[in-house]
Amino acid sequence: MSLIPIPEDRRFKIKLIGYDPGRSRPWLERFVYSLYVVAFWLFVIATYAGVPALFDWLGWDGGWGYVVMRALQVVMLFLLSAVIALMLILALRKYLGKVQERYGPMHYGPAGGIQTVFDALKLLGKEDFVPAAADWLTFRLAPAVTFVSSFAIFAVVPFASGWTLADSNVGLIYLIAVSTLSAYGVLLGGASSGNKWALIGALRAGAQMVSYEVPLALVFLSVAVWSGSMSLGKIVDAQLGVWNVIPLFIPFVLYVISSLAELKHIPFDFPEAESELIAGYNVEYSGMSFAFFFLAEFVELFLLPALIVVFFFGGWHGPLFGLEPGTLAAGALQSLYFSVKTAVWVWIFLWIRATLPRYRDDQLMEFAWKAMIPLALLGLVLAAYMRLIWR
Amino acid sequence: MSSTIGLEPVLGRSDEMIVNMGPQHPATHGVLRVVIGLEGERITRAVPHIGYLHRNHEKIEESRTYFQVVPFTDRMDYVSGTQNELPVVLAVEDLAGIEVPERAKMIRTMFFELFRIASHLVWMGTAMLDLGAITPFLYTFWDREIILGIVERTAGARMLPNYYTFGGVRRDLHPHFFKDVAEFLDHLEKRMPDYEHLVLENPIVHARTVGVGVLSKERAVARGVSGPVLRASGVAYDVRKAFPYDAYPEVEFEIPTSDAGDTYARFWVRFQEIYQSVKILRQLLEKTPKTGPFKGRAPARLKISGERYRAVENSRGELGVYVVGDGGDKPYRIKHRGAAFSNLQVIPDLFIGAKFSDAIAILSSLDPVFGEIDR
Amino acid sequence: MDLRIKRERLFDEDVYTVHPDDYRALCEQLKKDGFDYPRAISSLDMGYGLRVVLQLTRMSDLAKVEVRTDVSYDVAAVDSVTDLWPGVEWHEREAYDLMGISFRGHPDLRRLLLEEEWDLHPLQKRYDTGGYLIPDWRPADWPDPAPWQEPAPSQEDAAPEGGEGE
Amino acid sequence: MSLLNEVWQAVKAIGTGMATVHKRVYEEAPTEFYPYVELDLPPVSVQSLALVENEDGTERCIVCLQCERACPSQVISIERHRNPEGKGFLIDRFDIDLVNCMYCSACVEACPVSSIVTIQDFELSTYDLHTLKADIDFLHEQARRSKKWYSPKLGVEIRTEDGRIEKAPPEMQPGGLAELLKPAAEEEES
Repeated sequence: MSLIPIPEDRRFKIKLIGYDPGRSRPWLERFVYSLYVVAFWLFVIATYAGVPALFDWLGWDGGWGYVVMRALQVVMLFLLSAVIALMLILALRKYLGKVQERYGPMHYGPAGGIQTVFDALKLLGKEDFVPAAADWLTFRLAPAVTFVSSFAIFAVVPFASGWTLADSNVGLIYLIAVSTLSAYGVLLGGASSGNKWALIGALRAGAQMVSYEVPLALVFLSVAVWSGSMSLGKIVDAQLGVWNVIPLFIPFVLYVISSLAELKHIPFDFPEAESELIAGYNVEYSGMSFAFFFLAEFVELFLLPALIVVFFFGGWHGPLFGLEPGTLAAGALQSLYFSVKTAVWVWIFLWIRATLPRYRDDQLMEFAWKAMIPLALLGLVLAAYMRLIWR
Repeated sequence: MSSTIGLEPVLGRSDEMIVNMGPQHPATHGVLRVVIGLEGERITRAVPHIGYLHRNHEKIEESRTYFQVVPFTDRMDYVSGTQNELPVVLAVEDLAGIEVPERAKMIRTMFFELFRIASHLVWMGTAMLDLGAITPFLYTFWDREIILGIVERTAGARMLPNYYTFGGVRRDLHPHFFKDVAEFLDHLEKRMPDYEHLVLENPIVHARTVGVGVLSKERAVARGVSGPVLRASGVAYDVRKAFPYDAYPEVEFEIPTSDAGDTYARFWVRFQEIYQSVKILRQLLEKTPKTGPFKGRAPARLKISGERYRAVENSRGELGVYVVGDGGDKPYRIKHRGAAFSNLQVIPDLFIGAKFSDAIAILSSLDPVFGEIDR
Repeated sequence: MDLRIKRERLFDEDVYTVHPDDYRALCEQLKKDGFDYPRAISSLDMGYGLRVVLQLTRMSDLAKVEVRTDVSYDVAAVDSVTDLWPGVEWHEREAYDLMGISFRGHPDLRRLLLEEEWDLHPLQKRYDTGGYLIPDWRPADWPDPAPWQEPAPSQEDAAPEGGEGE
Repeated sequence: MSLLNEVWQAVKAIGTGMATVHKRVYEEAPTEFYPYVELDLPPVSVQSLALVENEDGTERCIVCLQCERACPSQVISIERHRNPEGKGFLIDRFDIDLVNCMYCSACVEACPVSSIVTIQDFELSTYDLHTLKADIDFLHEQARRSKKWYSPKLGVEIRTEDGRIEKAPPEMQPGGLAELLKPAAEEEES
């Protein structure tokens, strides 16, 4: 008889969870993704309104109670960042799929909705491997440095009026200090891997950081000069009439470009550059260490567009329909405005990622030093001048 | 084997880092290994190594009959399918004196140009992938898929069809072939502006490729490069015009050349070649008779003596073959002259002094296919 | 200059069969005649010896020329022409690798496709497809007359004139 | 001014590129859901090999060894013995190593009786390559399961519902152009 036992019906039929051939049920896709958005929104409301209200109700609003409340908010934000990462990874894959005339994840969950959860589980189950040539401690610490510094930006981001962990009056300086640290994580991770490609990636990360940090700081400065404050809440408050994007157009453009560089996003993804350096700084990482680099990247992909919205697009401002600012309903509405504006910017970033090829690292440096810094200085002078005239 | 053959560390140069690019590297289009000396991002030395896909086709083909040689040649430049079969077929036809009907010549030429478009589409996608843009890769592969579908309907296989034979082609065209090709050409002409927007007009592509990896005219000729790489350096050498074969004397087309010789010029020339192929295909669609002989009279057992070098212009340049027959039904010796094989020799010329990122762009503009280089 | 050479016309190519000692001189002559484009170096096992086949094109008028030279198995070496046409570098290395012909003066004569440790040249007819020595294989006798012609003493200018165009 | 123009051109080109990319979001993806949707392969598509039997179940193959001689990869091995009653040969063994086969269909072209054919069935994935050394039962099984097959001598043949073997209509044939054009030419004449 035949050597292979051939089943009657060879066309194997796999029944997967919620398999959907894509074209037939687009509403399902939209429903699943809106669930993510609702989850995100509820998380925001629970973190900034729910937790304080809970502690208020319990009467623990002073002394240690305050510390515990803040700690609980941080834990909530960590969960929120996980939700954001799951959402954005799925959004990236689905959007790239749509743009590239394919479907993206389809099989796990309705319309591929929980594919990223499975991916995260897979990464959890993988061996976390440290190469023999690597410096153990630095290699282990680098993903944590990257993630923590990305995550720390959350502290000053206002989701609605008063909905922020710390509306510090040196918020901008804090931002510069913290966001620069994430490049250090990349640098240390690449340099400690004991791999030449990772080392080149780390060198590129360092060179890139030197080139975009200066215009970034100058942009922050012009925003501070124009708004008259370094507190992010006050910067948003100052945009009640007209959004900063109109008076501060030059700094806005420069900020978008620097954000792309800070994100290591496609026109400027030199440290990673998979077609040149294979995977750059994270070539030796696996398992959860790799997942933390990934998580940091996607948390930043949310936070940097969020900062664009805070600085230039009026933050959480929007029509309140007579609601009293400061109430729960107004806060929820404001955070919704903020989220929608951020989502638009995330989409633009993904769109850029889908379109553009990679720049060259020395060209970015040249661009930064020869074009962006003079322009940023110009923007700063203009901002100061306009401030003198109009305010 | 030492890991740095041909590139030993120089004493007293502690600032040079020696990197193995390949054989497993996303930008080497297969199994090229280039040992690179890096000074920061600048390449100081580069030594290419090939042979990781070597199968010694030439020895195997000595023990096969002429008819059995043809499917083996398919496996050389696997991106451009039937183009590899043609030099062997032409050389053997010359030696055996086999007449080819006009219609068969036209069918061959149509397949040849279809595969040129397919190969250039693959190049476009992979080159943009090397430059960091993911999306054009998917677009070009979808369009190439249409070509492969057309080929499959007639020839039975998609990439390696084994379609040409001595005296013509193996099968007659599928009834819908003319309609399919005409539809595809319309579709491609609609798509080409998209590709121009994404590749040629993109300012980042400009920044990455203009003035990068300049190959001078004299150097290009002396290095024996051919195809788009040679024409981008300003030499209007095209085997289709220089030593015409098949139906090329009957169609009108131009040889696009550029004097710049840089990576961008090589990109540009390939784009223009797609337009020229479309032009050729449109002419052939009109000229080719709908019915008629597709195969000439060829003996069932070919016995050949003599030697013959025949070359065709495939997607990468001059693909030649040197066939020696000793009067038996098996070739005494077959030597393949791979186009990408010769083109790849310019790696040290172009790499040294360039940035590492430039090296990736230059390599993608050379468009190597390792099945043909290593054979 | 007297070259031991035989000239033929085969299809659309000029074919020069030359003594290995005169190979380099002929190539220099051809280079002077304007043959600037190296197409390929092929190698052949003739049964009595090894043959190098160099194919050249002149870009100006597309004249094609083929230079052949036969060497014996014992002294399988000719002069390298890499300095005249850098494009034959890999072709010469390939001929050395697969056929075992050494090229004197080649800048970097290493194996191209096979590993350095490989100790046979697989395209030689003494090896079968599996790479084993064929036991009863013996080299044939050197052909008589030799593939090239001795220069006639009366002829003053036996040097090739390159393509037909000049 | 030229600098401004250059910047404007660059911005315009990037904008055009992004618009080009985004245009595709609204186009339907040509993806085929392969395991769930049966692929529509052309009848001449070479995916695997099969040995066709006659309608009455007798062997079509005459064991002439032409395919074995034609095979470039030398993956066909046949053993035969002379038919004790009547003419011709009978098959002892007919093996094709489908792993090393390169699907050039040279054997199909060599076959004088169109017994060895190409079929469109390609789902032979296995964890053990040795199982792909197809013997004669396997090859017959492949032919029985497939509804259409191709060989140059007889063209595309189809198996009807009741098990009969018929020649496929001209639009399924690789060279069916002449037959397709025939009625049109007749109409023009009349």
